[in-house]
Formats: sequence, structure tokens, C-alpha cells
Amino acid sequence: MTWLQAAHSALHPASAQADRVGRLYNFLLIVAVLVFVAVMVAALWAAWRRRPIDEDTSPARDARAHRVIFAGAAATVAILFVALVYDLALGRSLTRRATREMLTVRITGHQWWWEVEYEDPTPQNRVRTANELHVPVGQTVALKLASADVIHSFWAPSLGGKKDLIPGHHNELWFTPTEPGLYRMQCAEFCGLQHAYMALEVVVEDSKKFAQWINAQRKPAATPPDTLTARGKLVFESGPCATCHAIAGTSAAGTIGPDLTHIASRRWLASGRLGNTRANLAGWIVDPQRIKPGVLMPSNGLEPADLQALLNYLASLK
Amino acid sequence: MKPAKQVGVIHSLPENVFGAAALTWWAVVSLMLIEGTTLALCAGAYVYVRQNYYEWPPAHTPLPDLGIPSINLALMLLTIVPAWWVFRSARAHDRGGVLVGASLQAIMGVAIMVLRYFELQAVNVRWDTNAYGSVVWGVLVGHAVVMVTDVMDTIGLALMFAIEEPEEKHFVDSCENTQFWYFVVASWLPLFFLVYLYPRLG
Amino acid sequence: MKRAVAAALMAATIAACDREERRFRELPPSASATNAVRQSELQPGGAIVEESTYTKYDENAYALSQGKRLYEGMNCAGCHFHGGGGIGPPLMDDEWIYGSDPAQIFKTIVEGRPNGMPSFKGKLGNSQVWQIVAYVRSMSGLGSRPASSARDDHMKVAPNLQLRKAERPRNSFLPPSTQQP
Amino acid sequence: MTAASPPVIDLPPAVDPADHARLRRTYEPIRGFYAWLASVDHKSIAKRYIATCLVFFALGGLEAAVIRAQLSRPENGLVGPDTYNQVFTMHGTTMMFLFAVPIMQAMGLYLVPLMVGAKETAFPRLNALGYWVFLIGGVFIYTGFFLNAGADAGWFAYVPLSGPEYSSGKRVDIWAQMITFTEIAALIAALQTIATVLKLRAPGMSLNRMPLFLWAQLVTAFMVIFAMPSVATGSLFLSFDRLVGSQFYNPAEGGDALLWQHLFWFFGHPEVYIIFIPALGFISQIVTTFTRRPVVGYPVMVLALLVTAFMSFGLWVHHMFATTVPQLGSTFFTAASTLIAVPTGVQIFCWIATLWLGRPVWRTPLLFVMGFIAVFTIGGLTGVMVASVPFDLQAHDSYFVVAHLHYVLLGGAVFPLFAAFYYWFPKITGRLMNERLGRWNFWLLFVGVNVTFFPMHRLGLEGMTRRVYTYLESTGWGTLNLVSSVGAVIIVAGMAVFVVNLARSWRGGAVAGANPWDADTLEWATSSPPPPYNFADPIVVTSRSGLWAYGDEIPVLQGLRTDLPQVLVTTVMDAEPVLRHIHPSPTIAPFVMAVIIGAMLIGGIFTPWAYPAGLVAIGVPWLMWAWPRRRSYEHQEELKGTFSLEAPI
Repeated sequence: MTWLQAAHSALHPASAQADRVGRLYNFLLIVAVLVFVAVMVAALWAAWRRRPIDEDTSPARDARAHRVIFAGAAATVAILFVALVYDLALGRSLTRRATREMLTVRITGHQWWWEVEYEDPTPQNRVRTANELHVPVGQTVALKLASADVIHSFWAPSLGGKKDLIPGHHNELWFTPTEPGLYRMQCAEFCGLQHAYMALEVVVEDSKKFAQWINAQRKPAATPPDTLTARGKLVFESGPCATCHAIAGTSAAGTIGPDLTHIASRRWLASGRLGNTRANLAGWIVDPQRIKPGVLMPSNGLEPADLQALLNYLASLK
Repeated sequence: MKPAKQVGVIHSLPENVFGAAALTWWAVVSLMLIEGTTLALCAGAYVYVRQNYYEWPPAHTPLPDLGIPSINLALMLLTIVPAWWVFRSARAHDRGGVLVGASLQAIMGVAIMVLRYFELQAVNVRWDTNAYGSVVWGVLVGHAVVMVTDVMDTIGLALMFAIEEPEEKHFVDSCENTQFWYFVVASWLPLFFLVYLYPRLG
Repeated sequence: MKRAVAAALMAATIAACDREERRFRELPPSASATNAVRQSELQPGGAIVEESTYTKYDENAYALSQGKRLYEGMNCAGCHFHGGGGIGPPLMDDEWIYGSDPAQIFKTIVEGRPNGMPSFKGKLGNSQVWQIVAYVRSMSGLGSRPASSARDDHMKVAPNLQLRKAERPRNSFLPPSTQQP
Repeated sequence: MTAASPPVIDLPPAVDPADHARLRRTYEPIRGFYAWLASVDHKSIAKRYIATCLVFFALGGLEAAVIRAQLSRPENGLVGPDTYNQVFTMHGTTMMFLFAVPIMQAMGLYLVPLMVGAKETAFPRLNALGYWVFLIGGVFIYTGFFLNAGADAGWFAYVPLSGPEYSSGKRVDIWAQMITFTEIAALIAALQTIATVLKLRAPGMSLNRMPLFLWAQLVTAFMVIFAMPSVATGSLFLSFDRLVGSQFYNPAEGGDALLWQHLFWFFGHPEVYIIFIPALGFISQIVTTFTRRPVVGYPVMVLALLVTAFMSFGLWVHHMFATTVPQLGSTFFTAASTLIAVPTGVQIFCWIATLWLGRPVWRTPLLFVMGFIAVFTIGGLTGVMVASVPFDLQAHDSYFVVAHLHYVLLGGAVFPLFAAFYYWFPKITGRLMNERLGRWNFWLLFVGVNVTFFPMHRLGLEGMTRRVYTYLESTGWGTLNLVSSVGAVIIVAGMAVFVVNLARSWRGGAVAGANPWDADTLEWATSSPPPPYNFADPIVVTSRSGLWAYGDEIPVLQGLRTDLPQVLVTTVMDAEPVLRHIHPSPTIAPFVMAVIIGAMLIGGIFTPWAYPAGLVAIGVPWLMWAWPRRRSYEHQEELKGTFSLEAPI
């Protein structure tokens, strides 16, 4: 299986908002480079200029220097003022209320994974998933951010700025993706042992594909097609898995860990740590502490036969 | 090194002065700035936490009592008299006056500390009940710590004046100590308002 | 008195190593294979109790905090509340129906007890049960006090209605209609 | 330490040379280990302070090396997340609380009394207390670290992660208490500086004649007084939340996680300027000396310092833009964060103008000043970039900010500090540092810093977040991280050269004499190293140019006691003599008090009763400290005449 490279860079904006911030960045960068060059040229010239032996050292030169300094200060103020006006104007327009037709998604930060819940007026149409966010291209998405434990921060560099997920506070973040593709993000606020491996992938796709995806996600888990898979379901439901994980349409309803109803449809495991392959999944189930030390999932010493059945079952959850 | 040239003689300058010319005065003022900032931040935390609640004090939390806190406030205001007496006697280099004033001030200070302990019960909330309880206790205990340092200093001064023949600089020290006590009393007034009266304003 | 304080501080310092260690894995995963799948609610045999491993949990801050998390996660609070008891017996007092010994509590959790205490056999790994045991004991003051925490920051499931932020963001840009799910 | 002390030459000016022997007896009444413990000499305390800070600097540097080694390649297994979190927390904590702030103050404790021409600092015993408290606090947190109880919630310790639920054990308690230790020390040093600068200045050194270094130290001291209580309050709240279950930061009970952030950054942002402003003072003195002329625009420089200090209290929320700040607030904080560049820019222009007008002498200190201009300007410009809310929301908590802050702090504090080491080393030890090694030191550091931190700008924009213990190979961050780690090796090499230079020059550097650089400030008017009493007769300052203004003789006043440690107190504005203040003698009381405070604070992480017990116990050393001690001294013969300042000025 080849893994598509997901974009993960503020230098490759793929949303209306990130694009405008990107332009601001370019402007600031050019200004900064020009100012830096000017200051360095002045400093080096002042330091190592050739000095005539009989140079005038009268106080009149100081007065000239004062004028130059004053001009420099005035130029600094002018440049900063332009930058400030640009900043504030952009800031204002980015925080203005976005379009009415919005897809609203609730993102809850957990140590160390992302809970994703698509809101819908009809309860059956709500979708819960984890560590993967699908959004249609061209439509503004509003993320309602909350935290279940400590402070996390949502930052998809290609799609726009970050917002913190703070327990006791509600924050919102929105963006309008302009290019279909895969965009990676990872938690930006230090949140404990596995802060480094707390990633989420945003899948921006055209509205038809998105509709397909969300409809598939709305369905409960597939029924096991064969006995081995059925045994895997039993392992899941009666073993340690169901203590923390939920699979819609089964008796597993744990809420501590990610919802696994359609785990086989996801590209990643363990919050972007591992590609979703059978071998990775097996390794993760048996010894997650080796892969993400400190993660809240315990080691599971399943009998080999049980493990194979479980893997079959999880692979069937498309 | 170039040789020295004497351009003046300062032998006639005093070795102790009262007020802003002295070094200790600056230490005490800096200390007031530090403690004042700390108490202001405690009060700031109180106001900040208040924004999180609809009601203040929060529902099911009774208002703080006014009895003991008011008595304590009155006592605190009353200590200004012996403190002022210390200040006056010290300026007049009157050992007996300082001793009487400082002793009285120390005894009243200890009484205030004891009453402060009962004030902690009079606020009708524990520090761990909710954030309201925490900030109330934070303000009370924060001010008590400032106060206890000055009460200890006063006790020390009283002891010193009782046992040893004071030097000139100890008279200066007792003046500074008095001024810090004024600060302790003055800083309590807004905090008293915040803790006991503000919740009653609804 | 001073000597006692000094001795206590020394002991605390020496104990710091054990207290502060973060042990993520107890044993190689294959060795803790008690998670054989249960086909019925009946529980044959007794629990496997490893007495010697226990003190490692009792005095370890990380184990206690993990135990506390599991206590919340397994909804122990649903019956025992935060130690005060309710449907189930209180855990903060000195009374233990089935004994306060770590091994006895372990057994209570793994096998369950009559009148409502369910069995967690197969649901939790041994080390997780030990963590819960350590936390449960710490609630009544057993075990190491410096290792346990003073309170929890856990966000309650039901919002505290006295608080303003329980409802909606202060400067929300969303129209009210989308606020309600 | 005294093994290789150079011959003492150039004693400070004294009308009666016999005073030197008398003053030495008065200021150094006892010798030996007890004298070392009981010392209240600002020079010996400041030397210990500087040495302690340098040890912490080395430890913080080693932690940085571990960080760079771990991140040099993706999915590296050198250290696990638990160790890594402790290491980066200790790195930040050490560098900010145990190195940057205290060493700037320690340099001040050494130099301020000398530069104002005083025999001692204002409160010598308090000074000793401050040092011991600092030392105990620093040793305490490192003891914790070596016992696997190093703080692991970041140097900013955001709640709830640092709270009782998510940081188990005593790790964060130790951190929070260390903050209290260093706060006490920092506040004592600030109080010290304020009183010394305002009241102990040499006669005639009116405010408008004060060297810029003194202005910088004075401004910093006031900033410390207003900023430090904030983090002290915050960390006490945190330790109460953790120890006795108070609810200050618990959102479920009405507390607020953002309250901590406000308290922390209300201190945290001014702190950057508390580190940076003394460094500006170093630069001004060094530029003056090595261009052989006063800095252009003295009033502008002073004004710039004051404006910077004032504005720095209006920036703290720019650390919190990602928490959602109301529109009006963010406008204010963006404007303030942008415009603070103006005073700093003006100062850089003034130094450049001074270089242009003067005839620069290229010794190592001035080289470091050039390094400061280059490195700091980059940091300042990225600072203007991150002041913009929309861009900050991209850069915040990414490696872009790591790059920015290291450019600012290395450029704005470490380069000036090294310049200061090379500049004042001869004053402290009596020997000059080696120029050749100095140049190696500079170039290795300059190249190393840029190689290490420049790539981080790019890494941040490519999405690399801060405080990650590792990263996936597929992120593509490996190459730039490797470059950065190579840069760290160059920095280590530069530091090694510095250590070698320090050790070699300490033993065998060229003997400096009183004023090796022909500088203008008063510390160069006494021998190197200065005698215990700094100066014999108070020097009269006649102009802003200090020593440069004197002819063949140095004007002094006569009439301070020599049988007692006596300093001349002057007025705040015009520095007219008003008082001959008798200073206290050496005593062990500050050390005893520091030990009790240490026991109280360390005990305070186990039981709240340690506080009342400790407060009562402090009474004992307090009485030792303040109890009057009859001092016998022979009465000196009265000098005839009255003082007057008018004549020489």
C-alpha cells in the first residue's frame, strides 16, 4: 500500500483563510528581509568604513546623526504602521461571521486522540469518528472545539490558524477548503506524554465523495460475514476492547477510547501514528505501550487465535 | 591610578536620618510595592473568577458573616493609635514611648491574627468547596501573611527596646515598621470590601 | 519534632524515585495473558494475585493517577461515588466488607461480589486492576500520601449549571439555530 | 580561587593612603570558612551568584543537547517521552529562572555598587539571603530532577496538565516551589538595585549623568517588582490546588485554566524584557568604551528603556491569541506588540550611529555586540511578524516561535552577556581574557546559533509543533532537524572554547590593571579586582563622561569613617550627600534564614503546616540579624571643614 503524502505546511495554503494569511506572511517576510538588509548594511558600514585620519569630530556631526536616527525611527514607525493596518484588517475580516450554510463538526481533544462528531438535527444522522475529518471542498466548515481533559490545540497549517481546546471554554474555528487533498495536523499545545503523536488527517474531497463517505459512516457496523469474523466480534464485545471502545450496532459502547464503528475505512491508526495495516493493528493491540509509551490503552495479551479473529473483525468494519 | 584631590569634607553629615533620605525607607517602600502587587493580583483573581458565575456567592453558598470580620476591622483601625504613638516617640528618641506603643501594637496584632483565624470560619465556605471559596481564602490568607511578618517584626522591636539600650538606627527602624503597618491596615480596606461587602451588592 | 520532620523529609526524598517513576508496561505483554475471552458470565476459579508486585503500585504516583482515571472511566463512581458511597458501599471510610488487603480488593474487582459488584475479569488487565486497587486504598488514606493527588480536574458529564461557560461560547459566530444539535 | 590572584596595583584614589589598610581591616574583619558563609560583601556574593548561574547555564545547555540529539532524526529512541518531557521542561525552567534572569541581576549586584562609586550595596545582609535562597531553590529542583522527579509540564506549566489530576507525584510541586525560591531571590536583588542606584550614587552623579547600564538595571528592578509577584501568586495557587485541593484552576468548580495563563504571562512577557534590558545596558557601556565616545542620543536611550519597560506590561496576551481573545483586546495587544519594536529599533540606530561617529577598537566584546545586532534584529523582525494575530495563529506553538525566541534570547541576552564577560572579566579577576580564543568563541557561537535556529523557522511553517519528543519520518522534517542538531554541536564547541578561555585566563591571563580598556565608568577607578571596600574616599562625579572628564587628579570627598563600614547616601535626583550610613557587619544570620526558608518551602510540598511553622521559625535568625550588637571602635579625630560640592563642578 502506498501512503499518499498529506500536506502539512503553512507554506502550501489550501483554504481561503490560510491563503490570505499566506499572503500576509509573504508581505511581512519581504518587509523583514528589506529591514534586516538595511540594518546590517548600516551596521557593517558604520563599523568598518574607512576613516580619514583628520576626520572632523565636532558636535555638528552628532546633530547630523540625530537627524538620521530620527529618520530611521520615523521609517520604523511608518513600516510598522502599514504592517499593523494590514494585520488588523485581515484579522477583522477573518473573524467575521462566515456563511450561513456551514458544516458543523464537534472536535473534542483527548489525551492523545481527536474525537470527531458531525452534528445533524436528526440524531440518526450524527456521525462519530476519530482522528479523521472529512470535509467537502468549497464549503465552510465550523469546528466547535472542546477538551475532555487538558488543553490541546487544533492546527492544520494548510487550512488555517490554530485554536486551543480548553476545558471549561468553548472555542470555534472555521475554514473554507479550496483544494481537494489530504491535510495533516497535529496537536499544537503540549498535552502530556504522547503530545508528539496526536495527529489528525483532514480529507478534503468533492461534495459527492463526501456525501458517500458520510452516508457510509452513518450506517452501523457491518455484520460479520463468516464465523471467524463473528468470533472476532465476540472477542471484541466480551474482552477488554469494549470496556473503552464503541462499535455502533453492537453491545460495545465504551466511551473512553475512539469509536471504532468504521475503523477499516480510516487511513491511520493510533492518532496518525501508524498506517492502518493488519500488522500494525496487531502490534498496536498487543503492545501499544511500545508504540506510544504512556498511551492510555493497556497491553492486551490475547490468545493468538482470538487476536486473528479480532483483526478479521476489525478489518471488516469498512 | 590618578591621585586623589580632596574637594570637600562630609564629616558633619548625620549618621541616621528619618524618612525618605534613609536607606531603610526605600526597602520598606519597595516591600510595599511588592506586597501591594501581590494583594492586587489576589483581588484580580477574585474578580476574574467572579466572571465565571451567575450568582455571587455561587448558589448554595451562604454569604460571609459580618460580625467577627467587622470587629477585626475595627481592631485593626484602632491599632493605628499605638502605631502612631510609636512613630511619634521614635522621632523624639523616647525609648519608653516606643516600648509601650510597640508592645500594645504587638498584642493587638496577635489578637488580630487570632481573629483572622475565626474570620476564615466566618466566610462560610471552605477553600476546596469551589473557586469562590479558593479566592476568598486566597485573599484572606494572602493578607494574613503580609500581616504576620509585620507583627513578628513589631514583637522583635518591642523585645529589643525592652532589653537593650536602643541605638539611633533602631528608632529609625521603628518608624519604618510603623509605616509598613499603616500599609497593612490600608491594604485591608479594599480587600474587606471585596470579600465581605461586594457579594452583598448582588 | 525537628528530627522527625527531617527524617520524614529524608524518607520522602528517598521514596521519590519509586513514587515518581512512570511505568508504562509492567511485564512483557504475553506474560499478562489473563484476558482469555469469557464466553459466559460465570467466573471459574480464583483470581491470580501477584502479591509481590503490589507495593510498586501503592507508592507510585503515576499508578495512583492512572487508577483514578480508570475509576472514573469504569464508572466506579456510578455506585461508589467519589468515595462517599451511594448504591455501593463508601470507599473513604475504614470499613471494608471484603477486606482492605490489596489482594482482597483485587479479588473483589476481578471476581465481583454479591449484591451488585460486577466482575471485571477479562475487561481489565492485571496492572490496571492493581492501579485501581491502589487508588481505592488511597481514598481511605492507605498507601503513600505524598503520591496521591489532592483533587481532580475531571470535567463532569453534566455541566455545572452555576457556571456561565456551561452553556455556549461568549463570542460565538454561529447562528443560534446551529447551536442546538 | 585566590590561588592565582594577580598583583594588586592601582588602588582606588585616597587622600590619605593609610586609609587602605584601615578599610581593609574594617571590611574584612575575619577570614576562613566561617567568613565565607557569613560574608556580606556584594562582590563575593555576586561572584558566587554568577558562578552558580553559569553552572545552571551549563546544565540547561546539556539538556538542550539532549533535545537536539533526540530530534536529530525521526522516530529516534534516544530518550522516551517521559524523560524528554522532563528534559525540555528543565531546559526552559533552568534557562529562564536559574540562568537568564538571575545572571543579569547577579551582574548588576557586582557592577552596580562599583559603577555608582559606593563601598557596598544598599542591604548587604539581604543580598546574602537572596543568594542562599536562590542556591537552595536551584539545587532543590535539580535534586528532584536527578531523583526522576523533574518537572514535566513545561516551563509554562499550563493547568490542567500541571494540575493534581494530570501531573501525578511531586514533580510539578517541586517546580512550583522552585518558582517561589527564585522569586524571593529576584525580588531581593531588585530591591537592592533600586536602593543602591537611587541612594548610593557618587556625589555629583545626578540622574542625568548616570551611565546607561545603571538606567537599565534600575528599570529592570522596577519591572521585577511588578512582574514577579504575578508568577509567585500563580504558582502558590497551583501548589495549593495540588496540595490541599483548592479550586483556583478547576473549570468544573468555577476555576479557570486561563487564570493561570494570565498570571503566568503577566509575568512571563515582562520577563523577556527583564532579561533583555540589562543586556542593553551592557551594550551601551561596551559601545561607549570601544568607540571612545559617549553613545549618541543619551536622553533618547533612557526614554527608550522606560518606554520598553512600560509597554512590556501590555503584551502578555499575545501569548494567548489561540485561546480566543475578544476583538478589541486583540487589537490592543497586537498594536502594543508591534510598536514595542520602535524603542528597541531606536536604540539599535543609536548604537550604529555611535559606531559610525567613533573609532571602533575591535576587541572581543565589540565583536559580540556586532553579533548581537545581527542575531537580535532577526529575532526582533520575526517578533513583529508574530505580533500579527492571523500570522501568529499559524506560527504560535510551532518551531517558528522556537526559532524566534532563541534568536531574541540568544541574540538579545547571551551575546551581550558574553560581551560583558569579556569586558568585565579583568575587573572581576584582575586578568584579561585571551583575544584569540575570544574570536574563536564568537565565530563558533555566531555560526552555531544561526545554523541551529534558522532552519527552525521553516520547520515551524511546515507544521512542526513545539515540545514533541519525536516525529514521523513521513513528515519530512528530518533533514532540517539534522542541520539544526549539527548547529548545536557547533554551539557546544563555542562554549567549550569559552570554558577553556575562562580557565586559562583565570590563571595566566595578562594582568589588567585598574582600567585596561580606558573606560569612563567608575568601576574602572578602583583596582582590579577591587579591594573589599571598593573605594576609599567617595569620588565626585563632574560630568556624564565619568572618568574621561577628569584632569590629572580625581576629585574626592573626605570624611567617611574608616573604622566602621560606612557608605555615603546621596539624594535621589542630584546625588547630593545627605547621610553617612553605617553598614552591618558580616553575619551568618542570612544563611540560617535561607536554610529555614528552604526547609519551609520544601516541607510545603508535603504539608501546608510547613508554612506557619516556618514563619515562626524564621523569627530566630531574624532576631540574630536585627539584634543590636555593640561595636567598639576608636574615635577618629575630627576632620576640619565642611563639605561642598559646588567647587569642582
